[in-house]
Formats: sequence, C-alpha cells, structure tokens
Amino acid sequence: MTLFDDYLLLLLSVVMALGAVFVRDLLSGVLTLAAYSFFLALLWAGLGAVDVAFTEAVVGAGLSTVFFLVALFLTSHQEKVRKKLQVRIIALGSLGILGFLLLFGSVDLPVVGDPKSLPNKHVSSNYLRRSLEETDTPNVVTAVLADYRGFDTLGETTVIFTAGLACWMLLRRKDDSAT
Amino acid sequence: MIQPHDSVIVHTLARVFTPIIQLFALYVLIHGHDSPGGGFQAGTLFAASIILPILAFGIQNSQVVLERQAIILGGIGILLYAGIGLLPLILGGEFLNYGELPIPGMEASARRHWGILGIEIGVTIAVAATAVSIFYSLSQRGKGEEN
Amino acid sequence: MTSNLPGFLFVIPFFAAIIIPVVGFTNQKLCRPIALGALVFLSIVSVISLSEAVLHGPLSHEFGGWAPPIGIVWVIDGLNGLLMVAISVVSLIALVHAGPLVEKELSDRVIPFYSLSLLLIAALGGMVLTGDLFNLFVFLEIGSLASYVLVGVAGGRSLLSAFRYLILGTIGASLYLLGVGYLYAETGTLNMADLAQRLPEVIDSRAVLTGLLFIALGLAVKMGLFPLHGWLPDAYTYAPNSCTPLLTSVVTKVPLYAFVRIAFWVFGMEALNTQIPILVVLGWIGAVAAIVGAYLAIWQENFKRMLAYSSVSSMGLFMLGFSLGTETGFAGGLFYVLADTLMKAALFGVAGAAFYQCGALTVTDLARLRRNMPWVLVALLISALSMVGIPPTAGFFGKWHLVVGALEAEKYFAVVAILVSSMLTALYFFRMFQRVWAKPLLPVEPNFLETPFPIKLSLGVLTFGIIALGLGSDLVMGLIFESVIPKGF
Amino acid sequence: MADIFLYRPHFVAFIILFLLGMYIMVVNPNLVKKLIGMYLMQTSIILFFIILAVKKDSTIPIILNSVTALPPEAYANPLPHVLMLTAIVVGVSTLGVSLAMVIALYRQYKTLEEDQILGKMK
Repeated sequence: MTLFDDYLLLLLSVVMALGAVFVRDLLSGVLTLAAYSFFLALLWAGLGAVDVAFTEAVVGAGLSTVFFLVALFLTSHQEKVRKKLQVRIIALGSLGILGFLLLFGSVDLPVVGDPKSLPNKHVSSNYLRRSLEETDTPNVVTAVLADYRGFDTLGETTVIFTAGLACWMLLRRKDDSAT
Repeated sequence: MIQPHDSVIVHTLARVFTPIIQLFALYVLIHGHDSPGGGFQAGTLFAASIILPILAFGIQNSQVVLERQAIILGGIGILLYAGIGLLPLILGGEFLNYGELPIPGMEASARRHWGILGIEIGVTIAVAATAVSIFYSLSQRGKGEEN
Repeated sequence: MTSNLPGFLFVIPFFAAIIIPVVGFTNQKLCRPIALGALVFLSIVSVISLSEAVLHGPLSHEFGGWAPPIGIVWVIDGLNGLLMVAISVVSLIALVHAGPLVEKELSDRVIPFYSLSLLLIAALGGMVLTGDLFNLFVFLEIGSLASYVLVGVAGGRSLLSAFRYLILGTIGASLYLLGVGYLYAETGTLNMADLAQRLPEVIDSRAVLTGLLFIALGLAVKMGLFPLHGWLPDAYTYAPNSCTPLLTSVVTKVPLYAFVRIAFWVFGMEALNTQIPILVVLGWIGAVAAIVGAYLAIWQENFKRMLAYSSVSSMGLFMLGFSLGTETGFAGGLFYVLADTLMKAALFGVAGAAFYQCGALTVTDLARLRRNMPWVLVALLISALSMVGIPPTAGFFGKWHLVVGALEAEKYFAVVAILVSSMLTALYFFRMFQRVWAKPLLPVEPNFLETPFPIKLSLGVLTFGIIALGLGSDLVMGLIFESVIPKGF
Repeated sequence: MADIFLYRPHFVAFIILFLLGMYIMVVNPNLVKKLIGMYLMQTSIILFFIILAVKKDSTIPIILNSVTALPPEAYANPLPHVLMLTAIVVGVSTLGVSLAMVIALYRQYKTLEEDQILGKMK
C-alpha cells in the first residue's frame, strides 16, 4: 500500500462533507454525511487502520446515522435560510487565526509515512515487539486497547453508558410511570 | 412512535438479516484477538440487529427489550468489565491487571488472553444495551404527539 | 512509591455510579445512601492518600500492571492530593445539600441524577489524578457529558444553555485532543512524566508550541476563562438548583488544574520563561477577566447570574496567580482555588435554598430570607465577606497571598487588577446587603416551610469550612509550600 | 509553507474539514446542522491521528505468530488507532446526548432554529 493513491478518497470525502453542510434538506444532509463516513472508513482501511475503519463503518456510518435519522424523523427536515453577517465575520476571523495556527504548527510535524518518525518509534514499537509474547493476542490493536490501555477503554465504555443515562434522563416524560 | 413499514421486501429482509447480523457480531467478538474487530464493533452490530426489526415492524410489535432494562443491562456489562478489573486490585495487584487473575494452571500471557476476552464480552453487552437504550430514548414520543 | 490507593479512588465512585441504576430501579430509596456512602469512603481514602503522598512521596498506580509510558499511570502528589480531597469533600457536601431539592425538582429522575453526579465526580477525580494526556481526555468527556445533562435537565432555557455548553465544550475537547496529537507527533509518548523528559529536546519545534496553545485554548473553553466564558453565565443561571453547587464549585477548577499540571510540570518553568512565553499573555487575560467579570456581575439582577459572573472573575484571579511566576503567587492561586471551591458551593447552596423555600430569584428577593431563614442568611453573609476578602475568612488570605506574590514578582498591573476586582466584588455584595437590610422586616409568610436539615447541615459545614480554612491558612500554605510548588521557581 | 499543499494532501483535507466543521458549529443557527458540523470536526481529528500512524509500505498491525513476525517498522503504528477507536465512541456518545437535547428542545418550542427558540423564550 502506498501513500498517494488515496487522493481520490480524500477528495470524495471532502466533497461529501461540503455536500452535507450546504444541502438545505436536513435528511439529505444526514445521508450525505453517512456517505462521507463510509468514504472515511475506506480511507482508514487504505491507510492500514483496519480496526478504525471497521468501527467507523459500524459506528460512524451506521449508528450515528440511525440516531440522526430517528431525531429528524421526530422533528423537522427543513433548514431555514438566514444570514447573520456579524457572527459570520467574527467566526471567519477567528477560524482564520486557527487555520494559520494549524498550518504554522504543521511545518515541524514529522513527514507522513516515515517509519522512523518519533510517534512511530518510541512507545508504539514497544507494543509491536512485545504484545504477542505478553498478551497472547495477535491483533496488536486489541492488545493495546484491552490490555495496555485497558483503562481508557473502561472510560470509553463508561462514556457511552453515561450517554445512555443522559438520554434517558433528558427525554423522560412526566406521563411515564415513575419506576 | 415508529410505525411498521408496509413493504413485504423490507419485512422479509429484516427477518433474514437479523440472525445473520447476530451471528456476524458473535464472530467479530470471538475473533477480536486475531482479526479486526472486538467488543465495540460486536456491540454495535448486536444493537443493529435489535434496531433493524424495530424499524421494519414498528416499535409496538417488537418490544423485546425495554429502555429501562436496556440501561440495567448496560450497567451489568460495565460491571462485568470493571469486576474483572477489580479482582486483581482486591487481591493486591493493580486495577485491570489480568495477569494476576486467579485462573489456575496458566501463564500470565494466557491469563491476559482470557482476561481480554472477558472484558470484550463486557464491552459488547454494555455497548449493545446502551446503544439500544439511546435509540429507544430518542425514538420515544409522548401521548397526543402523533404526526 | 506504588500503591493501590489511587485505584480505590477511582473504583469507589465508579462502582457506586454503575450500581445505582442497576439497584435503583428495584428500590429508588437506595440511591441516596449508596451515593453518600461512596462519597464518605472516597473522602476518607483521599485524605489518607494525601497524607501518604505528603509524608512518603508521590504514590503511583500502574493500571493493568504496565509501567509507564507503555501503560496508564495515576500519580498522587501534593497538588492533586489536595484537590482530590477538596473535590471529594465538597461534592459530598453538595450531594447532602441536593437531597431535598432533588425530591422537589427532579422527583422522577432521582436515579440518573445520583448516577450521573457520581460519574461526574469519578471523572473529575480521574482528570485530577491521571498521569496520561489521553486518559485525561477520556475523563474530560465523561465529566463533560454528565455536566451537560445536569445543566440541561430542567428543560426550557436550561436545555438551550446546556446545548450551547455542549457545542462549546465539544470544541474545547476537540482542541485539547488536537493539542495532544501535536505533542504526540513530536515526542511519541502520551505519558506526562515521559513527555516532561522528552520535551526539552524538541522545545523549539513549532508543533510543540502549537500543541500547547491548542491544549490551553481547549481547556480555557472548559474552565470558562474570559473571553471564552460564553457558555458559563447561562449554564449556571438556568441549571437546576440541585445541581448548581456541585457544578459550580468543582467542574471548572479541574480543567484549570489540568492546564496547570501540563504547563508547570510537563513543560516546566524553564520552557515557560524562555521559549514559550505563554504566562505573560495568561497573566494579562487573567487580569482583564478578574475585572470584567466583577464589573459585569454588578449589573445582574438575578442572584445566580451575578454569582456566575463572579465565577468568571475568580477564574481570572486564579489564572493571574498561577501566571505570576513566583512561589507565593502560585501558592496563593492554589489556596484561592480551594477557598473558592468552598465559597461557590456555599453561595449557590444559599441560592438553591432561597429558591426552594421562598421562590427568591433576584437579589432583591433575598430580603425575604431575613424573616424566613435567618441562618441561611448568615451563611450568605460569611461567604460573601469571604468573596470580598474580609479577614478572617479564607478569601482574604487567598487574595493576600496573591497580592504578596504579585509584589514579589513586581507585576503591579496584577496588584491593581486584584484590588480593583475586590472592590467591584465588594460593590455588588454590599449592594445586595443594602437591598436585604435596608427595608423593614417583611411579615412572616403563611405557608413557609422549615429549612430541611440536610440544607442547614451542609451550609453550616461550608461556612465553618470557609472560616476554618481562613484561620488555618498558615497550615495549608505550609503544606502547599512544602510539597506542591513545581520545580524551577 | 506552500509546499505543505503539495506534499501533504491528508493534512490539507484535515484542515478543511476541521475548519468547516467548526464554522458550521458556531455560525449555523440550525441545531441539527451544528451537529453535522460537530461530526465533521471530530472525524477530521481522527484523520489527523491516523496520518500520524501511517508508515510507508507497512502492513496492518496483526502479528499472527512470533516466527513470521516482521520488525516493528513493517507494521502500521497501533497506538493512534487505539486512541481513535476511543475518540469515535466518544463522538457517537456526544452525538446521542446532543440529539436528545435537540429532540427535547423541539418538543418544547416546535422548531430547530436557535434564533427562533430564543425568540419564543422571551
């Protein structure tokens, strides 16, 4: 797999993102977003992040789209057209600064795809060298996810549990029985 | 309230796909060690296999899991995960140190292997149940609010 | 020194939070005892951890048995031990206070209220104790999700303010994560101690500077630092009264702690003084925030909104203290954080009790407390005097050390900012007292309720705490000087 | 600085998506559009982390047995993948909570536009 054959996927996902943002009908926007998510999943798979690709396809393109659709189904589809010039100018100004900062910082980032760069060397090569021996798990991502950084994963499961409780608390109705 | 879908094709496909999705979820869960996938993906797939019949047959006809029970089940999934982590802590080791799980006759790496499987099952239960619970919460509609 | 205590500090509130919905659906009355019991345990364990950490050096707990930087580690030293004690004790008091209010405001949502509050406390503990940047992000998100919901659960206006809080909070968290990404790209590690060792080699890199700026921006949104405080006044004003003491006292202090930890321990004083002069900027922002927050508070009629702007002002004072670059300034800032935690819990507790019993919303309405709830008014008086900075309350000593630190650093704008903001604070609190005491005593209201015991107890303990912290300030400052000050001052 | 645009297409895409998402979150008054922006912003950060993990001519990080194992340089970096799995789940949780808020707001005010909701509050 080489680096530069995913121009097309990048282009497609950016186009889909623009489409999701600028289409007026929210339903179309959400479906375009699902397509965006799917292209991203392909992109992750192409970049070697198969677990992330799987999760993006299942969670991003699947679950979030279902949530969006259910919410739109219960509310309205149409976006009204309005312009608030003042807010836009302030936002564009601050985003311009942020964008400059991103570019400014990116100059010193390691070259994409360099196997000797620091993020690819220091801690992560330890995982790649030791995980099979220490955890008996061929998939290094699973080993890191569930064991080396298992505490993060507990936190992550807790996040979604918190979200479940939160939705239940927010959308509970007075006419539901109390217990 | 989600109404049943009219189409026969949708009904038939929902019937066919539900067990296939569940089987695939189980595969993803068990093979999380050697192939892409694991608890989260399996949990989401399980949730999909519960949400799909609801979308096809309407919420009235498929009240297999109630919202409240789904949250309890999610809690139990996390308790399974954290319980596996707590055992070594109580025995004097570190939280989540599967290498010190009291499973006799195994090397530390094998214990870790089974510990990972255990917590992946916990994650699957928690994610599946919570995702269904969120779906229920979002799709609920009160009385006198039909449109 | 490795120890199991940090593990238990996570496990206690976490398990309680998960067990509450599982058990609570069969018997809803069990929620409150489980939550309070867990918090009592948590307070005891955190006091023990603090004393261990101060006496025998930092305690560390390697989760999963993996040594850092391979695994995740939690470390307790003087600074976060102290904050952990403050968080656990104040949240215990806040939940005691919330009891009668929850029954009234959220009677059909008792289970998720206690569960989410405990998840919030567990997440705040995690953010304070963790030694790993990404682990901090995970706990930041758990805590944020819980606090968005606790803000928005009252419906109506509170929902819209919670939605705005969510949007801004997500921007903040994303910026933080991006900053962590930049630091990871330059060093290849996420562990704070390891990062501190590896950063000096790459400190000149622009990516590191950008990473620190993004982290600072993201956390500044979360802590409500002026001018990124947009979500804060509405959220504090419209949040249900049962949630405000918990939300306002500790939730914004913890991102501040995270910033202090990353700036002073990971980057270190040397880098902040020479390569990355971020402290100068933060000092000025803090000074402006302290004055503008206090100035805006003067014009508020709504009591909770006034307190919200006073929180913006306090956040400016903390930032000012930490950015002075002297030992006394740092210690004074930390002391004032501790004092403010108690004061905000007490003030919002008073606001909740006043609304619960008299329906008092505005500053003028508080006059009705004079007849109905004189003891609550005493708590209000003492905590307000502490906010202004009248001895012997804790607020006075906090401001005193801040001023001394500013004089040591020869930063006279800081001295001016502290004094001006104190005067403005005095102005709005004395205006409040004038409204309360200037009028003749109102007649007793006929259907007036007796103040519930949990509210009296918690306000009493908080008031006592404010005075005790003031009188014992030498002790606390001694502890801070001995075991908290970062290297390089 | 201009060479970034030529040699780092991923990075350019990241910046576009990040700024676009944030702009929509801040400016658009429609609540669901804000959430679409939020989704774009969160996924753009995933893109940022994943491109840190890429190694040229590498394979996926699954090591079936220690005999045929390649040196660590031959596998993609697993750590950012793990972090981003967490970030995806965090993103979907945030999305669930925010949609719950949107639905609750719609129940009360019958609109999805922020300024109309503000108008109805007064």
